[in-house]
Order: sequence, then C-alpha cells, then structure tokens
Amino acid sequence: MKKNSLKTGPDDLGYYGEGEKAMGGMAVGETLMPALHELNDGFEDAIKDKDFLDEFAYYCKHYIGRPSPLYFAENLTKKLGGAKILFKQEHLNHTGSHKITNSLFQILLAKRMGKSHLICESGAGQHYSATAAVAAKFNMPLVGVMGDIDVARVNQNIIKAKHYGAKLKTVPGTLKEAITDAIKTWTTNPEYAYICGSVVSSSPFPKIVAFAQSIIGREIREQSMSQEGKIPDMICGCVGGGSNFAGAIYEFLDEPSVTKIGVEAHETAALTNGTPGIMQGMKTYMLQTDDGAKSLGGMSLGAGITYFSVGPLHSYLKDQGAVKYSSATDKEMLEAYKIIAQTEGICSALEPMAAAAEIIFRQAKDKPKDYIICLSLCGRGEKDLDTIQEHIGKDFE
Amino acid sequence: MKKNSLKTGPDDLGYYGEGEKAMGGMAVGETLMPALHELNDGFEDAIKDKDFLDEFAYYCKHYIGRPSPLYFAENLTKKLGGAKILFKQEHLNHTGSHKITNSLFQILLAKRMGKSHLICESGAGQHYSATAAVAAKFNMPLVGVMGDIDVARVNQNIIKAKHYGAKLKTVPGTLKEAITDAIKTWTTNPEYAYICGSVVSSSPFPKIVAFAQSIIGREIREQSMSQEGKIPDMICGCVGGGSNFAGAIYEFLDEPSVTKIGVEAHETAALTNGTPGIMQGMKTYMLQTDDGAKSLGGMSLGAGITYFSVGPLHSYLKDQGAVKYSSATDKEMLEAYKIIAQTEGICSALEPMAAAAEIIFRQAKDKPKDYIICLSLCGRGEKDLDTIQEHIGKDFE
Amino acid sequence: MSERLKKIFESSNPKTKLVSYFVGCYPDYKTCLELIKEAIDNGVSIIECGYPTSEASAEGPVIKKAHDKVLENGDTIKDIIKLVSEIRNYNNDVGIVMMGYIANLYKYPITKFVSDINKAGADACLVVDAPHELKEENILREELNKTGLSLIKLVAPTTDDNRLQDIVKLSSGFLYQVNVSGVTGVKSANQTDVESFVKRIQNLTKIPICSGFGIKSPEDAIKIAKTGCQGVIVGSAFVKYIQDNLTDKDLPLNLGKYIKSFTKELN
Amino acid sequence: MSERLKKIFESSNPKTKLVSYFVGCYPDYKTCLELIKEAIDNGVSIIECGYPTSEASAEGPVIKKAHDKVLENGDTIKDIIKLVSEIRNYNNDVGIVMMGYIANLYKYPITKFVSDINKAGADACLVVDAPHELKEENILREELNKTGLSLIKLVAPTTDDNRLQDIVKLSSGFLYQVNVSGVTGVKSANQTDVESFVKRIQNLTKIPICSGFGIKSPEDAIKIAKTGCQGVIVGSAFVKYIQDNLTDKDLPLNLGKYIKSFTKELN
Ligand SMILES: Cc1ncc(COP(=O)(O)O)c(C=O)c1O
Ligand SMILES: Cc1ncc(COP(=O)(O)O)c(C=O)c1O
Repeated sequence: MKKNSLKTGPDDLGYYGEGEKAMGGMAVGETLMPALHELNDGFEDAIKDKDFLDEFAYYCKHYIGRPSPLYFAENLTKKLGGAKILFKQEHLNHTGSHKITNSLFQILLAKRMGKSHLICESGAGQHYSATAAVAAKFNMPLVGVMGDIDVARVNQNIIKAKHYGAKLKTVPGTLKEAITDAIKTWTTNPEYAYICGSVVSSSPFPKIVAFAQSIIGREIREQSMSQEGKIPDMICGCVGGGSNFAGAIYEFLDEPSVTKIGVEAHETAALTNGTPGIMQGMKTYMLQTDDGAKSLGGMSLGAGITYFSVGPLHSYLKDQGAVKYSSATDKEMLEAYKIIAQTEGICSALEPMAAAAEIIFRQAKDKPKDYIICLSLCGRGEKDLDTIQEHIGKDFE
Repeated sequence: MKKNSLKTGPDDLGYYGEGEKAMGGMAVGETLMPALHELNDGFEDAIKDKDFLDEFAYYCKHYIGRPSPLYFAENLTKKLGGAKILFKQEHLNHTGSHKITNSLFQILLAKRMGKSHLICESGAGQHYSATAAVAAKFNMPLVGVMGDIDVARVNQNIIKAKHYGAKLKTVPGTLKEAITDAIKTWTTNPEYAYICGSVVSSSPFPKIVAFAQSIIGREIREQSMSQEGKIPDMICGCVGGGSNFAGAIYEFLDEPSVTKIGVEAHETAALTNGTPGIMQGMKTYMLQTDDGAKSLGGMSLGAGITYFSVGPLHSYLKDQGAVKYSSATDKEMLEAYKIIAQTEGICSALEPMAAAAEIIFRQAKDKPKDYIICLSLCGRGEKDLDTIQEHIGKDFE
Repeated sequence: MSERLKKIFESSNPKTKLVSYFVGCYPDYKTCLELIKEAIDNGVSIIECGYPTSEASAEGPVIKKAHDKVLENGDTIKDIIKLVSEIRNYNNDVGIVMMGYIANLYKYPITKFVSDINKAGADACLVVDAPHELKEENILREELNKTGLSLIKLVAPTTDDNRLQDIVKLSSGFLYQVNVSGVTGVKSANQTDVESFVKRIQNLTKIPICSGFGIKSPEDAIKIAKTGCQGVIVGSAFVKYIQDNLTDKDLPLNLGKYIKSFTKELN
Repeated sequence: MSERLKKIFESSNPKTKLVSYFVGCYPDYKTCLELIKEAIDNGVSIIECGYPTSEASAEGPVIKKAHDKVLENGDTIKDIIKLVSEIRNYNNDVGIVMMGYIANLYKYPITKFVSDINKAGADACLVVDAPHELKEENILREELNKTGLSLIKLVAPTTDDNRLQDIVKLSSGFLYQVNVSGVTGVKSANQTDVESFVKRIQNLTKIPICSGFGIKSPEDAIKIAKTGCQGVIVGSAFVKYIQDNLTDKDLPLNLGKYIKSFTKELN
C-alpha cells in the first residue's frame, strides 16, 4: 500500500487517520480486549494465506453466487434523462443482500481460528439470516441479537434464521440496542466468535468487514471496465454502519475522479448531523446528547440504516473530504422504491433506496449521458413488503 | 439435430413422438390457432437471429444473474454418506426461481413480434412475479391469472407483481383453473402475448419454454465439467408442468448414462398415476376421470407443483423410458426442507424439495462417493415461509 | 355429411335458422329433455347438445356454471347421448349437434363415440378445441365422414383467408362462425364486422354459415341474421334463462316462450 | 496517584475493604446522597460513583435499569460530580472513584473532567471501555497523574500474563479484578478461579487488588475475601436492593443495615 493512500487502513490500534481527528480505535471492556487482539492477529494471518483466500473466493462464487451483476438500468436512465445508471446487484446474493459476503468471511475466519460458537447482532435481520445460513453450512451454533422493533418489521429474516438453526435474543429497541447487547453477550462468552454485521464497533471489525466487502468494488471495477470501458464517475450507496458502501468504494478510495456519495437515513444521519463521540467500541460521528450520555436519533423505515452512529472509516473519509455524505427521508425512499419497481422490475430493500433517492432526486438528472453512476443495490425487498404495503400499498392499486 | 435424438423436438404440429403415442399437439379453440402459428413462426425466426439470442444472453447475465452456481452441498453429502450432491442454484436468480429465464425469453420474443400486452397464469406466483418484473423492465402491461387458494398462500409474489405494475385476476382454485382462465383471457385478447409459465399447454409453448430453460442444463454441463471433471451421473428435479426439470435435463437427453428423475407432488403425480388425455391444449399424461370429463388431483403444499397434468415432453420421455418419474409427499418435502435449511443454510421453496426428498430418502445413500447427483434447486423459500411455519414451525423451536 | 342438416339448410323455412345450445343434462336429465322438446316445438332448427368438461377453455361464466353443475350431478357423456336418442325419438327433423371438448371424446374413445352418437340419432359433432392440426380431429373427421355425420368446424375473427380456405374444405353441415374473439356469452358482436366476415367466407364457399357468440336478445339475433348468414346460434342467453329460473315449475314452457321471441323474428 | 486510596489500603482496618458501587443520582440526587452516606457510615471503604451512558456495554439488567432511570430523570455527569463533592464534604476518608464509560468523558472533555472531579474530591477514575489501547485513555491517565489522582484499571479472566504486566504498570490506587467474564450482576465467580487469578496478579505486582462482579451476599464476599485480594467490590447487589425497595421510606437506613451485613464479615 502506498503512503498517503486512503486505503492504508487503520493503524495497529485501529485508528483511521492521526491525532485528535483519528477515528476508530478500541473502546471496549478488558474482557474482550484479548479476543479482539486474537481476532486481529487471526485476520492478519489469514489474509496472507492463499488457501484461505481461495476458500473465501470459492464460497463467494458457489454459495453466494458472486460476482453479482453490474446491471445497466436502462429504463430508469431513460426516465431520468441524465447520467447512465448502473445497479450493482448485491440483492441477488444468497439470502438477499451484501451481508452474506461478510458473514462468510468472518465465519471462515472463525473456523480457521478454531472457534466453535457464534454471536451476531442485526438491524434489518439481513445480517442475522445471512450469518445463520453460513453458520448452518459450517455447522456452528449461532445466537443473534435483535431489537424488538426490528424483529416485528422484518419477520421473514427471523423465521429463516430459525430454520437454519440459529437462536434469537430479542432486546427492546433497534440496531443500536442490539449491538450493545451483542457485545454484552460476547463479553459473557469471550471464547465465542462475534460476527459483526458492519464496518462498526471496535477495531479490528471495521477493517475486517471492509476487507470482506471490498470485493464489491473490485467487481465493479472489472465489470465496469469490461462493459463500459471505464470505471464509474460516481458510486452511491446507503450507509447504516456503512459496510455495503465501504465495500463498493474501497477499491476507488485513491481515485478522486470517482465521486462517492454515502446516504444515511434522514432520522439517523450521523455524518450530516452528528459530532464525534465514542460509543459502541469506536470513535466516530454519531448522534448523541451534548454530554455524551445518550445516543439519539429517530426511526427510519430502513431498518438496516436506522443507526445513530456510523463506521469510523466513513467519519475519516468525511473529514478527509474524500467522500460526500447526505441523507434521505422515508418519503424519498418509498418514492425511489416505486420508481425502481416500476421501471426496472426490481423489488429492492428500503435501505438502498436511500441511495437511489439521492441519485434519482439529486444527482442523475443534470449529468451528461456518458456520466456513469453506480448504485449499490444491496438488498432485496421481501423483508420490507409489509412495511411498504402499509405505507404506499394504495399507490400501486 | 441428429435423427433418433430425443432432442429433435416436437414436429410441425407440436407432437413429441409419432403415431398413437405422440404427445403434445395443439388442442385449442380456433380463435387462438392463428396466434399460436404466429408465435411458432416468430419463435423459429427469432432463434435463428444471433442478435436476439445475444440480447437474451445479455439479460440472462445482467438482469437475472446467470449462470446460477453449481454448488457442492458438502454438508448434505456428508450427512447422507453416499453420492456427491450438487445443487443447481436457480433460487439465486432475480425474483427467486428458474421461472424468470422463461419470462425473459418470451417477453423478448413478444417484443420482437411487436406485441404490446401480456397475459400469464401462475401457480406459486413465481411465474407471475417473474413475468411482472420483466414486463416492468420492458414496459409492457401484464395481467396475471391465479387461483384464489394459491393467492392466499404465496401472497408475497402477488404484492411484488403489483408493485411492478401488473394486474391480477383471481379465479377459484389453483394452477389448473388459472391456466384455463388465462387461455380464456387470451382468447378474448388474441393480439396479446400469452407468457406461458411451463412446458405445458398447446404447441409451441412446450418447445419455447424448454428452449428458454435449456440454458440450465448447458450451464450444468459446463460447470460440472470444469468443477468435477465430468457430467453428473444423475439429475433430479421437481415437476409441476416440468419446466425447470426439462431445462435441467434437455442438454443430456441423448446421454443415457445420465440418470434423470423427475419428481411430482404425490397428490398430483400425473406421470405415476395418470393416463394419457387431452386437456388444456395438449395430449399428455394427466389425472382425470375415466370419461375424460374432469381433471382430478388433490392439494400439495408445493403450490407450483400442484398440477394434475404435465408437459407433453415428459410424457414422451416417460414412454420412451428415457426419464424416470416418481413423486414425493408433503411430509417428505417438509422433511427435506428442514434438512437442507439446517445442513446447507438454504431456505428453499417447497417445490424443489420434492426432488430433494427423492435424493435424500431414496437415491443418494447407497451410491458411491464419486457418483454425482445434481438437484435442480429451482426456487427460494420466502413465498412458502408461512406455510412452513404453519406445518413444521414447532420443529425448529 | 349429414343428410338431415343438408335438408334443414335447403329449406327456406325458417329463413334464418335458430341454432340453440343446451348443456346436456342441465339442470338435470329430465328437465333438460323437457327444455329441448319445448325448444324444438318453438321453432329451433338445430339443437347443440353440450357435454361438459372441467377445463373447458371457451366457456364464459354462465355456461361454465352449467357445466360444473352437470359434472357435480354425475351425469356423463353417456347420459347425454341417451338424452340425444330421446330427443331424436321426439322429433325426427331437428338437427342435433354434439358439442364439447376433445378431452371426453379421446377417452370414450373416438370411434365408439361416433358410432354411439350415430345410433342415438345425432347429425354432427363440434369440438371446440380440436383444430385440424390435432391428430384426434383427423380421426374424428374420418369416422364421422364414414358414418355419414358432419364435423362442424369453427372459424373465428382471427382466422385469415388462407386458414379459412383450409377449414371450409374440411367442413360439412354448416360452418360455425365465431363472431367475436372471446369466451361464450360475454362480448357482443358488431354487426358490420360480422357482415364483412360472412362475405369473406361466402367468397370462398357455399356452405351454410351459422353465426354465434354474444347473441343475447331477439334484436341481436335479427341484426346478425341481416348479415347474410344462414343461421344464428344462441347459447349463453338460453342457458342463463334456465339458470335464472331454476325454481320456476313452468320453466320448460316459459323457456319455450322466450325462444319463440327469437324464432318469430327470424321467420 | 491518589494519596487517599494509598492510605486506605495501607490501613489494616478493615482487613478486606468493601468497595461499593452506586449509580450516581439513582434513584434521585437526594436519595442517592443519603444512601451513600449510610454506606460510608456502615463501613464501606471506597465508593464507586457510576455515571450513566445509554449504550453501556458491561452492565447487567439491574444496573442498566438504574442507568436508564437517571438518564430519564435528566441528571447529568455534572450533577453526579456535585454529588461527589457533597459526599466528600460529608466524609474525608472514604475513597471515591468515578466509574463509567468513555462516551461522557470524551464530550466533557477529559482535561476539564479531571479538574472538576479533583475539585469535587474524587480520588480516581475507572473507565470500563477505555483500555490502554485507546488514545483517550492515555490522555485521561496523563491528566489524572498530573492531578495526583488514580486511574483504576481492570483486568479480566481473559487477560493473559503479558497483558497483565502491561496493565499493572499503568495502574495506580488499586486493580479492579473482574472475576468472571460477563456483565455486572449476573454470573457468580468461582472461588478457586479467583484465587489463582489473584495469585497470578500478585506474582507481578504489589498493587492492591479488589475483586468484583457477581458478589451477591456476605457469604460470597467472604469467599472472595479469602482469595487474598485486598478488597471486594459489590455493585448490582446493592443497586438491586435499592431497586427492590424504592417505596421504603427508610431505604437509606435499611440499605445501611444490609451493607453492614457485608462489612461486619470483612473486618
Ligand atoms: C439491505 C441492507 N442494506 C443496507 C444495510 C446497512 O448496512 P451497511 O451500511 O453496513 O451496508 C443493511 C443492514 O442491515 C441491509 O440489510
Ligand atoms: C419454485 C418453483 N419450482 C417449481 C415449479 C414448478 O414448475 P415447473 O415444473 O414448470 O418447473 C414452480 C412453479 O411455479 C415454482 O415456482
């Protein structure tokens, strides 16, 4: 990795950047510190092991169905009349989102490190059902933690995970409560492997998850070069913790010619409305009370992006001015959902519709026709159908 | 095509085989005969057009996400302790089943033939939602016909199709009633394109659908050769109308070394318990009263394979002794679902679990380890989750 | 080729024949026989006697309901052939056409079917879903020819001239001109469309043409009669009348009167 | 390095110190002050004064509920520092440790926090989620050192000897030995495990060891005291007592008696 590269990754202590403004780090209880160091060593060792990387690649292809296609959304492009829009079709992955690539990577890593039990948290339930699928495949018991509000709205993922043999622990709240409780569960069982669902939490998780998901961007480069003869001019993705978007842009971090826009839920737009703080294991932008005692933030319809904080890599990239961050409202997400269902015949999850809304309402229109915008379409919509019906079912009659 | 090949396809009148035992044909009202001839001509013309085939291949790759992986089900293989089991992962296709490949092909054909409106029928709703997705993509209005019993049990597909902009017509019953009514709807609008969901109905549909789906078997050959160094010893698929299984085996029809087993639902096992008859446009095996006045057959949990009849190609292949056909009960399907969810982390649709049951309970165990069985895993399970929960939810607690 | 049908169309009385479709054994064997007798007594020239199939693909809701009822009652095509023989006993001049789908005939099987309906006194057979492309149609046609019965063929608005030419060559008795695209009893035909369709047929053949689908009233019947066809076919309207008046104990008589309202206009 | 803490551990009375955790301002400012006064009067050597954070990651259900209540009441870390100054006014010998998470300190910010708690009379600070790998821990440690206060470090059963060595080097005041892996107030420690852990630490350092987590009764406290540690830490048990007796108007007095049942065994 060259010096002054944004891809250098965090330092040994898990910091992106230096000094006061460094983001990330390790803010967890002592009980877990040895486990985190062990994990970091295990990770650094594994990624030097060609057999391990080959194994990951093998299952990416055969089990997940990677590479996900890079799809020219011709109808949407025509409708907007500006930039050429490509969808990175992560929703076609097994279990229906980008999450499984990360679950697969971390479970292979856990297996390599001799772990026998798994823990995970989940917001939209995508990470839970994905992790449960891989856990079943590699025969490892899993406990997932989710907030009761999310459990109610993304019920199908819960049922699937149960069928795969996973156990569920429900706590009051949404993703943030689930993360806190998952850390508690891990603290109680530090010999387990914690399969973190996004580029969040203490180091080395942001690094590991970004590594696993960076396959997305490498595929985008290869596919865009072969299909379009160039790389995209813009990459846009939704940001909850930020893993799908980190995965999509990582490959292009040192190429400023690629505009990168991450889109959070309006109600939990940590990068737009937050300040730096330290919670849930990391220093990063977040929504919190001035005294740092309380996390804040409302509810978005996108369960997976209802998160008051964000992965530290994104905070760093924001501070560097390397990536732009915006937000989208529920109304915009639902509108984008409708447009994409009707123009492209794709029933998307609500989360990536935050990014779609940014493209549709703010980015695509006034761009030239040869300007390529790539949307990270990171999840399918089955889990959200009830919510969508409730809010805009009538619009489809 | 060489003479005496099982791949010669039907004759000009749509018959597979000759004389008394010929299956298929065209048994429809005069109003539709011109449309069927036009369709046949359109099809024969299109498949000589390289641009058309390239267009089909393009969307197969970018929109559907083909090729679907050929996946070594290592855990299941170990559990059964016999043959090596591979899954053809058609459930990873966009919209969640093999159906979309056919919808895509026929809609591209309809577009090429200048059609502007579409009709389809559906059992499990997979064909309806797949056709609706492609219809949205190519901007063509669609009316789908489904039985009310199916509408109730595969509700998500209905909602998705609605979001894609399709209209639904509900008739009392299941797939057979939907097919009959779709034909009536087409008769009323013979200028529409009828997008038939399986290798059933009057010629040329069995031929067209088999052509579209035969990509499955070609992928299997290529993938199996490159991954395993040989083609499978056995291919097993569920049979409703028979399109996924026809697609999987077509490529291998002239290779008797490949054992082929099609599995119907026990309640509607036309090939096991039926007799030749002529209904719904075709001569084929079916369950009916002795006087031919009434179709028969009970209800299976597999909505997409609850069909009293079967595509004529399969009747022909049965009579030729080229393919074996068996059946599976609801209980076996549910048991197979459980096993596959728990060993491989795949939440399958119930239909392909008929074929999985055949493999698990009757085929794999006593085979040598280098004997390869390929399962056509043709659909994902989201649509069936309610049904599964109702029947065996407790088994997962 | 049925001699009786030939005679019917050679006669100039009535000017336009009323061909009337009944679902055999609907609402039951006995009532159906009474209904058909009344139909004959009230001037119907040809009785189409339908036999039901569960997956009938050309029937609108009215006739489908009647089919379903007969199937539910357990009456079979054999009962309906017996009914035909009673009709024939009752009247020797009326034309009788067996009408339905290939499903039942294939299982009967065909040769025996033709022999049985011949014995029963039927004149012809019309199979909705048996185009000449179908092997079983060819077998049926040959049997009927051998037996001196007619195969009534259908032509539809979608049938182009080439195909029309093929079909008229195979037709005997009369040609069933389906005057709209659709199922029975739903859409109504447009008079000018029917007229030009009739002309198109008459340019090719002298075979009598009976026009059907969507004729719901004497007024409809007159309009269609004016298009130059030799007969008008009424199905759903009569079946619906029966369906709507099942509890009327004078149903046969009243149906007779209703039919009369058609025939008296067609004389 | 806090002189007061040094003195406490240099004294042989009581033999085993009781370190008692309170959630600051729980159930409210005034009651909390009363409770802590009673605790002091009943022989507690060191008060850990917790400040709440919504995403506290080491708290079991009992303490979490208390945290949530304080947050709901709107009491802040500033109120809790004021509470500390009142405690100090009340008693000059008791050790006072601010205990909580890095979230609040980072926002305070750290230098001001250390100066404020120093003025209030606290002796030390313990931050659950601030391992020495964390930059803010380093800043905090330096500030505390400069100010003559202690940073209490935690060691856990998962902490291996290498890491232990690093940690004891950075510790002052006493070492908080987390005796089970888990959150507060749930699992109970196994006496032999604690004993060997204590030995392991004492092989490396002379710093006083206080052992905590899962001590629910005087009997538990005695068992742990026998392992060779200098202090036992009770948190959830006292918070739970408060939680279960919120309506008791003699709550401070009764808590005092409850605490006495511990301290009298530890003398
Ligand atoms: C479909 C989908 N998209 C996006 C996200 C947000 O996660 P991240 O920001 O880590 O990609 C989630 C998380 O659950 C998700 O399920
Ligand atoms: C998932 C799935 N599998 C199988 C089938 C059966 O169809 P076929 O036999 O044509 O493959 C269906 C039909 O709806 C289906 O949805």
